[in-house]
Amino acid sequence: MTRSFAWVGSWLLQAYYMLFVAFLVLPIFVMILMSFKNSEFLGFPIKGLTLDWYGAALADPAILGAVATTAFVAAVSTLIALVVGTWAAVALERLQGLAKAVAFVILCIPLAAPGIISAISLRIFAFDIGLELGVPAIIMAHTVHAVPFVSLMVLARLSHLPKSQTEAAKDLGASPITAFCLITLPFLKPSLIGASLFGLLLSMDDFNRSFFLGGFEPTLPILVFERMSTGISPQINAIASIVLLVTLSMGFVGERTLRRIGARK
Amino acid sequence: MTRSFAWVGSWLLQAYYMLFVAFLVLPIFVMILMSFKNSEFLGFPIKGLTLDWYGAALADPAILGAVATTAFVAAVSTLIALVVGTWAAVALERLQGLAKAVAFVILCIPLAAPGIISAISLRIFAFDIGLELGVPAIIMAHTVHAVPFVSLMVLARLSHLPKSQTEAAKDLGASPITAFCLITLPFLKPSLIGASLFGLLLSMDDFNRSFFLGGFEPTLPILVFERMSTGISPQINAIASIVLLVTLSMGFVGERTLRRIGARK
Amino acid sequence: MTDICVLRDITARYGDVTVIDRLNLAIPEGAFVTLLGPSGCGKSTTLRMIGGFETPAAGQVLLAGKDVTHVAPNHRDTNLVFQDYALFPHMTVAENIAFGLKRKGAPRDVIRQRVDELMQLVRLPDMAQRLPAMLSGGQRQRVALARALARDPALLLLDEPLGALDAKLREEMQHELKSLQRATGKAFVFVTHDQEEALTMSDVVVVMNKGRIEQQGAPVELYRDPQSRFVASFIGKSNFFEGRLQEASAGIGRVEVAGGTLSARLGSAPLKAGDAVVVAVRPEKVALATERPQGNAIEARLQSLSYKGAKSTALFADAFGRRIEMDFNPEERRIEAGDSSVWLGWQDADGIVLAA
Amino acid sequence: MTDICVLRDITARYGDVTVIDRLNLAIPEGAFVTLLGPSGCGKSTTLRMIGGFETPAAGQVLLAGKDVTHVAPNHRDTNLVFQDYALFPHMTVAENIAFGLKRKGAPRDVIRQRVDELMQLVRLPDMAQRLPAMLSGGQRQRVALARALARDPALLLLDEPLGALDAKLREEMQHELKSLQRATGKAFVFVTHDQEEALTMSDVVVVMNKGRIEQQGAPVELYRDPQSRFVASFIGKSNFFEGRLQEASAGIGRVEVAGGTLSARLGSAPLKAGDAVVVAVRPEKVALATERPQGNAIEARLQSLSYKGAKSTALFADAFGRRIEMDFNPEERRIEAGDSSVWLGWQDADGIVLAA
Repeated sequence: MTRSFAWVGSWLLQAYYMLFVAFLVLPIFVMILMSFKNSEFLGFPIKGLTLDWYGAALADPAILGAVATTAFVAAVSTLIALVVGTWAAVALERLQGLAKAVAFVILCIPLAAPGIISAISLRIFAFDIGLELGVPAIIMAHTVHAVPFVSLMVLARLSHLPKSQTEAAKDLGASPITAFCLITLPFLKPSLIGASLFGLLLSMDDFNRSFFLGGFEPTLPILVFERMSTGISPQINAIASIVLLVTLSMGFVGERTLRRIGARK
Repeated sequence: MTRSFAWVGSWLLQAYYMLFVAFLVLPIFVMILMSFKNSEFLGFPIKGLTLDWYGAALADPAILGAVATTAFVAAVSTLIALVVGTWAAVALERLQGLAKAVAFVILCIPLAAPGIISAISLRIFAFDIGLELGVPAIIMAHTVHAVPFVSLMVLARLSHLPKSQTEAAKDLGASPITAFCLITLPFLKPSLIGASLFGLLLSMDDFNRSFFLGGFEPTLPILVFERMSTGISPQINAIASIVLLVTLSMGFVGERTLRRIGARK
Repeated sequence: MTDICVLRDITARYGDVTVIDRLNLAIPEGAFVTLLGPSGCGKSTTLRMIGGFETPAAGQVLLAGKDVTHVAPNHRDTNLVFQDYALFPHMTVAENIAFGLKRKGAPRDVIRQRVDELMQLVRLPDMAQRLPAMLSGGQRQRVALARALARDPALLLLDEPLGALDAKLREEMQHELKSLQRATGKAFVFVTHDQEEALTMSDVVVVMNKGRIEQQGAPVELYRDPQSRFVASFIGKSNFFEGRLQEASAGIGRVEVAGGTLSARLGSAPLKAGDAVVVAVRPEKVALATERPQGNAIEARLQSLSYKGAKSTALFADAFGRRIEMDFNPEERRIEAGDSSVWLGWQDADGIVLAA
Repeated sequence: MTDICVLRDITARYGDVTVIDRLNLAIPEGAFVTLLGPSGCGKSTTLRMIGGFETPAAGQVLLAGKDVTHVAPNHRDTNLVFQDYALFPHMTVAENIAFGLKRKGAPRDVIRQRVDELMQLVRLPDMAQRLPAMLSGGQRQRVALARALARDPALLLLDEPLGALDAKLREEMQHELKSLQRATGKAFVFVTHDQEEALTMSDVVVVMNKGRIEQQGAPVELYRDPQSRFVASFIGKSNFFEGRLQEASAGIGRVEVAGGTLSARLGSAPLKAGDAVVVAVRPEKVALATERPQGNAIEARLQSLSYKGAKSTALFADAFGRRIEMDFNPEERRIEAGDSSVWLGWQDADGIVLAA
């Protein structure tokens, strides 16, 4: 008796849970649905489906230009952040005591700053160092934003590298630099892949920094935002759905890759 | 000989590192500095300092109203997300195999969605369910956004709760519910504190969702954004500096609290 | 002596895997019973079924004569000392011990008195207000014991509670556990994979393997008369000689092995001429001679010698690739490394014939 | 025999804590030397100073006659088998073993041949293309050995390499390590906290405590003639009787203890009448009698008995609160639990007088 009650309870709990989880993704699902609806009105009922909004979006030169800008900014800023962030992490790991704690806190401050505050400060900074608004300024901003993430991800893994690994390499005749390249870097690979993906996503999805540091070449989020000033349209839904798909795929592929690497270890 | 070379190398590395880390926080430092400058021009040289911009900011009823709205939205959405997110995590932990994996992926999708995409989908959703733009819609959006974070943080800690803990409680006569309240909840305390803080920060710093779901009562980031349309002013810097200070303090206090709890275990 | 707990035809499965296969076991009142076996043999699962943490797929669990097969742990009159102790980290020692009493709704001063009493019993006074994190391994162990005894259970279950302690502390706790069991007069069911621990502490040792009971009995019985090859190798060490039973008479079997014939006591399992068997001989029963001895004799060469202080072990190999271990007292005999072959022998009564 | 490695007046500090205090040690060529001691005694630090991973605050490390005190590990002719093996997880077994040879710039076919040879030596053929994660604990251990031997070091260092293995595998690897050492003819310096392991494998055991060497010698010497209370209790077990030396003559000391006088051999340290001393007696040397025996005699009562198969241990307590352990063969003697007091005795030569 007690058991069947428990069973019903557990079943109900799971059903509720499914409903609730559905609620979390429902908005996204509705948005994707509306991008296929053959009407400008973004509500129910749906009377017919069409791919026209996607066709229109992909034929729009402004959108294609924004995609190119977004990809360029993301690739360059991630690459710089990867090198600088890894180097900073390795340097931080070598520090001791108070110096380490201070360096760590300083590294965390840009992380904790709200997006819009960070954007304002970067804009003032760009102005003060004479960097004009536009793609280079956006890259600067995205890099500065991504470095702490890269560093923290590298640091997290670096702290799991047994000291004996690099010691063994040196014991077997490797110089410190050889040991770093042959042992430490391969060990960091999952972090580096994860950090790259995260950096790309961070840059592609960024609104605040791209908005306040951008010139006349908008990134995709900025373009979407500008188009929204005339109201949400199915075409925006189509762009948004594509961006979402790309983002999720990157996340998914990244997760799979990391899991595969993890399984080999 | 080799040793003193290594020492110089290590010293240089540390000096470079300090410079670089300084560069990360330099923009923030410049922004704060400019908020004390007695001139509208946000560049160097600085000829005099003043607190006037802070005085003006704190006397502005629009700013005070925005602070109240921000705080209210953050508190309510975090509270709901905390309850719902914990419950979802506990329910997910009880699932097995494929059901667990699917539920987990669904939980992660809203996390991975870019802010502006999420905002668009929530706006369409609010429209479709007949929820008017304004504070309740923002709360809905912030809650939906925060729940996955809460759930993941609770799940991460829940997976470290040895099964023997709740088994021991039951062995000693506790019903499953008593065991949850007396053993599981106290164990989750650090996660719950962390998730609360994170939820508050997430809500306070959010721009996209607040912008697209907001009505006539702006949150602080929206207000700052609107004021920016007339250009950056020292007054905005003052607001931004205050927000930054509050954010960092919350992060710092939270970190300290968690560390103190951790040390007791 | 009546049995406080009886398992009848218990079967347990995880998915498709049968981990316990129709097991029958009786725990006598007041006895220290040890379930001994390698990891995965089902000993912990058996314990957890007595405690109510697993439900058998078939069979019955009787506790003090009542069927408790489907009764939840919080309604069962047993308590378990967990392998990781499972002390509640946010509660003090006193709160941990009081936890079970509070669930019963005992009055405050009764609880306080019982907690004091238990802390005396496990020799942990003055620790009441400490958190578990501030205790040593041995102290945590004692708190876990006191907490499990607090509700005065009919049966105390212990799931490898000494595994996390170092060798010295472990030996000390073995003595303490044994005297605690005598002092309380309660039946203890103790799970371990350590045969020395099992021999040292138990009234009855139940040797398990692959979900079944291989043999049960007093420690001396198990060591002297193992009834299977598994028991002979798991409890203590044995040298094994594989062969075929030639004849069995008057309790002695003659076994044809590679290179000759060996005689040994017959085990209790029925064997007939022609059966594949092994002769098991303890290393400390093997004797060394330079001439071929009367009776059992194996010609072998010394492979290695290891000195262990109170005893030494010599490892020999014979022409058929068998490795034979011999333990001896280094004070009484010296063995020199050398290339010449020697003879190893033993009394008929010191070997035992078991099914292969 | 010359010494391949010599430590001269080595001192090591971590911050303000002196972990090694003016230590002198010589490792003879071709010897199996074990550094034995409790955790924190400085044995690993000593090993790491030989390998170049720590630099002594004072003193010299000589390797094959040359001062290498400040030479980095990659320029030192020693190799270390790490406690966690430190196999490179992203490299195959063959790549791991070849790592040290590649750093030397050896040609490809020389490397391949040497790797094959080493994999034969440690009995791991057919594993060349596996990743370390696919190996068992014992196999990883073997790869670590092969990798450390690949560069043919003057001295092989082993930092508790058997700690992670289970008891059975551990014993097997002890035999293998010993025969590998004989086969290569290299000096091995082995670090362990397990006294049985040290006795079993070593030519020379160096017992360390609190950063200093307590005693060094062959295993038999250390067990039979411990020269300090620490060694007598750390290697094997001993019963201790505290007292004051009355007189010393002809190598035998008479010691006044609570309740009487005991006689025992004198240790090598100089002692004079009136010094505070202990008499140490091994449990297997204690004999039981119902009447007071001649010579050394202690009246005691049985506390507990534990059966261990090949031997049994009886724990006695006397009127002065001393606990006396006695090991005996359960086949030869039975001890029954009882309330009457008994006499424990031993030969003068079986006890040793040590500074308290």
